[in-house]
Amino acid sequence: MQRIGVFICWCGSNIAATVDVVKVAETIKNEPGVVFAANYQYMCSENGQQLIKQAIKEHNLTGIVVGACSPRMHEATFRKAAEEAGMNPYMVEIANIREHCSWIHKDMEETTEKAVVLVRTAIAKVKLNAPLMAGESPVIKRALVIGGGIAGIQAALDIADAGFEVDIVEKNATIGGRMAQLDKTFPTLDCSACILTPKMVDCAQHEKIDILSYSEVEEVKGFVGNFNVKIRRKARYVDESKCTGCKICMEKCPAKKGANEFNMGLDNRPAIHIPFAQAIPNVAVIDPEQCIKLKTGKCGICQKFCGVGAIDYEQKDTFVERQYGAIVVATGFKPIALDNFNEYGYADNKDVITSLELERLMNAAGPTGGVLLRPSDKQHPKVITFIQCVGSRDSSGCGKPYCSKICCMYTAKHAMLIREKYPDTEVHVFYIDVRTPGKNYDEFHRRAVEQYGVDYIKGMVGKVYNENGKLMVQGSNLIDNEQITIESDLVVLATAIEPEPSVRKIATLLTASIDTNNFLTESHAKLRPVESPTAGVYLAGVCQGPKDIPETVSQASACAAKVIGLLVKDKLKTNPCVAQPDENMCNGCGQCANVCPYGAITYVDKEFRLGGGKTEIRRVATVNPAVCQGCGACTVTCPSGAMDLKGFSSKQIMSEVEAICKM
Amino acid sequence: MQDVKTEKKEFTPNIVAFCCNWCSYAGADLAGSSRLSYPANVKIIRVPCSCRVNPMFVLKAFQQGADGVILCGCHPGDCHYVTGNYYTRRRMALLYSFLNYMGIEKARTRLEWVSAAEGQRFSAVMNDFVKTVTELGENKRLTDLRVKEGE
Amino acid sequence: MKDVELKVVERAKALLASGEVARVVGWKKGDFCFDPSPAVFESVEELDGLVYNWFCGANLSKYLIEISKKEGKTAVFLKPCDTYSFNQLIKEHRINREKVYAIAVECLGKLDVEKIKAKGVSMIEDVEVVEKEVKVATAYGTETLHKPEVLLTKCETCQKTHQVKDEEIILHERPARDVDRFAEVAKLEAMTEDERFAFWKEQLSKCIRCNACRNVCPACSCVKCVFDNPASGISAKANDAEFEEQLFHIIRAFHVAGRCTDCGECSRVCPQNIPLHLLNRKFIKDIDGFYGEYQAGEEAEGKTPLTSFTEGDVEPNDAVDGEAK
Amino acid sequence: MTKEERIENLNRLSGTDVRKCMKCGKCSGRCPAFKDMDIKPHQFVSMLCQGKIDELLECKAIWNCLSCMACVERCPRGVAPAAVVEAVRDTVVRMQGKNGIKAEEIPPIVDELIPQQLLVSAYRKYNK
Amino acid sequence: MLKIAKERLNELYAAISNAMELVLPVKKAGEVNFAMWAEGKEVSLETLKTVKSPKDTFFPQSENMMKFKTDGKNIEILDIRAEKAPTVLFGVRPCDYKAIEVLDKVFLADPVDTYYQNRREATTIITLACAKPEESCFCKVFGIDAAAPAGDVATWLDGDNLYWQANTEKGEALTALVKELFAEGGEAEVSAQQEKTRAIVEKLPFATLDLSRLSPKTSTIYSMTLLGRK
Repeated sequence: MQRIGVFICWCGSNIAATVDVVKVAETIKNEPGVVFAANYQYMCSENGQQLIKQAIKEHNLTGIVVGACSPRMHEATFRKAAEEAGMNPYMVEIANIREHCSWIHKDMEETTEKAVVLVRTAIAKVKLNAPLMAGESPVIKRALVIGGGIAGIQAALDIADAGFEVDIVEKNATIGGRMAQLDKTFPTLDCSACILTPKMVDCAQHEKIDILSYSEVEEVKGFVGNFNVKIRRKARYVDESKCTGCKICMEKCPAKKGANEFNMGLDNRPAIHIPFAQAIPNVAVIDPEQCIKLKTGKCGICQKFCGVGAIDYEQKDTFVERQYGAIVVATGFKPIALDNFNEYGYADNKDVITSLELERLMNAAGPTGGVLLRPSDKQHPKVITFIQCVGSRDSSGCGKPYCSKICCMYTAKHAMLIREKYPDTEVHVFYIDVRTPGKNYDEFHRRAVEQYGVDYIKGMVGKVYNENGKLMVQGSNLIDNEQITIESDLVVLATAIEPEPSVRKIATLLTASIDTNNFLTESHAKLRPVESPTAGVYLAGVCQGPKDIPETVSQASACAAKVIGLLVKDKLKTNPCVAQPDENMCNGCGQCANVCPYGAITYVDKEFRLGGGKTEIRRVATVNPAVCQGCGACTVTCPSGAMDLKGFSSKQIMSEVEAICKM
Repeated sequence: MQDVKTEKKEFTPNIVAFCCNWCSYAGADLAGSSRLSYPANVKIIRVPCSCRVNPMFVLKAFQQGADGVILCGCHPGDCHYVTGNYYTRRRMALLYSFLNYMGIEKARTRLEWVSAAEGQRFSAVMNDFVKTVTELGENKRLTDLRVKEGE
Repeated sequence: MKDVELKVVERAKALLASGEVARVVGWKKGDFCFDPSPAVFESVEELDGLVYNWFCGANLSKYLIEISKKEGKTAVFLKPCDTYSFNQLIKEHRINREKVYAIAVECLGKLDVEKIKAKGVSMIEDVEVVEKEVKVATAYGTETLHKPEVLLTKCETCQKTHQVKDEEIILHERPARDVDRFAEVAKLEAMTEDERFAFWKEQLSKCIRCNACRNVCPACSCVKCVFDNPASGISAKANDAEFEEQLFHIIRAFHVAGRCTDCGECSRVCPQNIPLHLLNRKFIKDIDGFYGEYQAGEEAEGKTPLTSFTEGDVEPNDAVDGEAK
Repeated sequence: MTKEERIENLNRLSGTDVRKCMKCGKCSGRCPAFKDMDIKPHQFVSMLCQGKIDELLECKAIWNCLSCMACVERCPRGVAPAAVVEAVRDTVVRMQGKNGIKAEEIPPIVDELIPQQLLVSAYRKYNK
Repeated sequence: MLKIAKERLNELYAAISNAMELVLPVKKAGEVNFAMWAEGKEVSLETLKTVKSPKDTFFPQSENMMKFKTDGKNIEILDIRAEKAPTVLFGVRPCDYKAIEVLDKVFLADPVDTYYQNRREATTIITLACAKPEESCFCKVFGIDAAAPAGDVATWLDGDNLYWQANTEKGEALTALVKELFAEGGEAEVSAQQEKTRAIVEKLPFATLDLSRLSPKTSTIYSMTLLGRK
């Protein structure tokens, strides 16, 4: 006979405030099968769990039900407590009487009645629980980092330093990501390349790190500890092992008209090129849309001049398949397109630029060699106007509803650098709110205002129009309640940022959940910010939400810590709630394999003894418990119900339905 | 709104909600933690994925006296098990249309995609569904009357 | 029709005698001319009892599930509608294709003896059909009936062709016809919810759970049916409450959805004449409407509508009667 | 009509949720009639939000607004200042009991000073 | 022998169902089965055979055997057998009546099935003779006279009247209840119909069914238990 113990938690006042916990415990006491019922302020606390362990031993309970918060919160805690008291951890069921009951209903009588029903449902389920043993699956001691920006580099270095092999898959020809394009970084104003390139070199020289540049993730199979990833090595038309980075081919290449993405298209680059000086790997790449040889078959100059014969026009995309224990997603961000914001005249005026374009203009390796000149006539701009929140905090549908977090700081940085280098330049900043929280951030912004005299105007810009060569920036000055127009030579838009569009594809590959703004959803906003709900997948950098470099680096290291914690283990406990076919009832009809997303179901011919000594060979299904993730799609496709799911069997769910509906 | 305890206990529907563990159950938790209330007669059963819900469960719920059954899952494309909710969508599309063909009011059955971040939407959906089912009144067509009278 | 029968018996005897097949599955003569029943013939002598006449409505493919497991090959006569069920059972690995020799036999529609009797004709001795005329020879003289009025319900809307054949016996070409098999379903869909509920409540309340529909249905051939399995939670032997009547037919229709070839056997064998085919056709009409034309049993491999999907499938809340409302 | 009812009515008439405004001032930044207005577009929204409607009902600005919708078109939070102005104007007209404008009254008062758009919007709203 | 005009049958049904529950062949959605009579239901006595046999009233597919009340851990059982209301089973064909006799041999033999017995005692069976047997009828082989059925009351139906003959006390008791609806007479019409029916039965294909083709073992069982043995 079942001997069930029921523990009702007060959760301080979270439950006890609207649920009469004592009454619940009393009513449950005389439910058939219940031999022990108690209530306590904090079941998840040390002595709460002690109460459980004691009750299990004293009343030799066969199953326990805890009426408390969501199972997603403390199911593991109570299962561990039960296990320590010698009970199979899967004989524990949770009744969610907090999020689904006490927190959302007011009337005491109603919530108490519902709490009783929810606990009774959990009892109905636990009566049909069978003890389950978690299986084990090996952990492959190698990590994959998708994205070679500062987030990916930092995560890779930390993991490699712990002695584990790491592969970095970078979409572009070189690692470095968005940070490589920056000039200076806030709040310390140190040069971006100076702090980034040493880390890039460390990655290249680290024997545990393998950089797969100009490559993309094509396919991901398997699960935590056993990912099987297929990576597409895009054709570079240059042999990485031979190219020494001498750049002769860049000089000789006749097709010079390619837009240089690295400089945001402000200048040109030859078809064969190395993106920037400190590129890692320092190997050229040919742009197939622009190379005359690849398009028309004529030319081939670069091959002639290449001293080491590294150029190979026949190179094709190749595929590499590797196994990994954990995956870090660090796909980074890009500024949003400004097509919905023509009121700022970005499309029709060359001198209306985005902040990232300004970074390139001010960068020594940039198109103007570090001298700030207007893109239109290469003149030195006398009056520069910055416009904040272009596309951010916009819920009208044209832009992004969220605040991009980093624009206030980098605009203050730009303003300060311009005022310092060219003191005669007038700098105005139209802002809604200046958001510079955290250590030394507001002080940084105040220096721009107080020490460098940057003119901050509270109010948004209505429109920017061209009047005989001058850029007229018309906006409102809310403090003086005026509408003002500033004649400017250069207008810089602090554009909103969004995650790399390719992250959507990666999210589907990894079944990582993603929100409507394309940011990957973390497992828990406060308690597990760097993990994806999909086990074994970790999130670093802006792919998880807008953040600046210091936060990105700390998140990358946090991911590394989590990955190391995983790879250190030799074995991982696998989910025991997997599908299980009943061979005597299986028709062998093959429908279940059609719906299994993981290919966990195969068919074998098995001999069955019929009555009277006769036997029969029948085709039956078998499930590989290591591959099956327990989704249950097969159980519904199976008409005879031969396929059932351990831990969520049809009978259990039916009994829950019955308990819920019994008033 | 005046809460009259004395007048005849007017009809409150009994709603069974199947929520998938990864998205809609988390959405329900978020609705809870954000204190977004919805009527108490909605009771939630946790399933690993929306594709685990068998038409038998839906019919069992109606038999045992439920007046409305709602199935919540991840948005298509977000399913933790990659394709689970696509199959759910087809199965429930056919089942709900078939029940309607048998004369069972279509509004008694419902399927909603609720992600882990949509606590607001979860509460709104539940409030709306309870209102719809209350208007429909007690389920007299697909139920086992003996269970109702507590035989 | 007699010429076809002769050819059938002749081929059956030849195949059995030559040892090419170990047994023949066909129809055996009953007590009367209107009640042939499916039978297995294992010797040439027995084949004298083999008939193929206007009342051989039974679909033989389901019997092959067990028979094809036996030693040696089996010959079977398949009407056009039977071949779809045959293909569907091969797709589900229930029949071993190599062990079956399929003979596609001509079919110009089969007659329903209950409809003939309902017209007041009794003591039937023989039936002959010419074009649209049915001549019924009885103890009280010969009656002439109009063929479309006494056809089996499943033959009224049949536009099926042979999907699989190792050999064929077709002496008369069947005139192609254009019939909307969903007319009845559409009529029901047009009714109000209350009318539909009343219609089905009345029809299903007649159900005595004799399981004839389940036992005859090729798609409903589980080794152990969910209604016989106490662990399933919905097992029941009788409809002791109105709900069970609905539950049995809803679950059965759902289990065969996407796999039912609309062969009409369920309605043919129902002792209470419940129009069960209108349930399965509803699923077929919905699947065609939601996910595009699909005829189960046309191919012997590939996925069924319920084990495949597309990104843009219709949402259940607006999916009614084959469209998104 | 009490003040609360008036506020509630204005909110309903404007059909926009003034609490969504994040006070960025873009609407005023785009308003061509900004100079002639005693109460600026962004003030219509914030004052209705705080319930200070007495000044709104007496202000001159409701007659200068051209209904050109420049403010509505680019508001990042989907608020419609012009709709608030229109609601106030509508309330003022209703309070005066004037019953709008007939088609035949328009030709004599048309001249190039009065923007054509003003007449159209007046006709659309006040021809009962 | 009593008789009542066909048109007045409804009054007969109403009278009977005042005193007892009346179960008779009712046509519903195109099929005829035994069901409880109620005003407005389409009674169909002409249909030769109902889909399911009337023996269901004594041995239904499913029936409530007991009720129980639970409060907390203890359970209380309530016996519902005594609640069986007196019933009249009208329109039973001779072959169906034989089926009931076969069941009696099984359920009323020791140990007696009290549920079956409870129902059987509470029920008065009114049989209805056949006028137009069909080709598939084989009642003659089992010694059943289609024209003169047994049962508490035997009835015959022809074009315009229903003829009523009580055979047992139960039959007499029921007849007493509804006597005033009837008129005397009708023996002639009954015997005329009986001649015609017996003539048809002779000509039926299965009139002389040779049971020996069944395996010898089973045929003896048939002959021993069914053919006329009481």
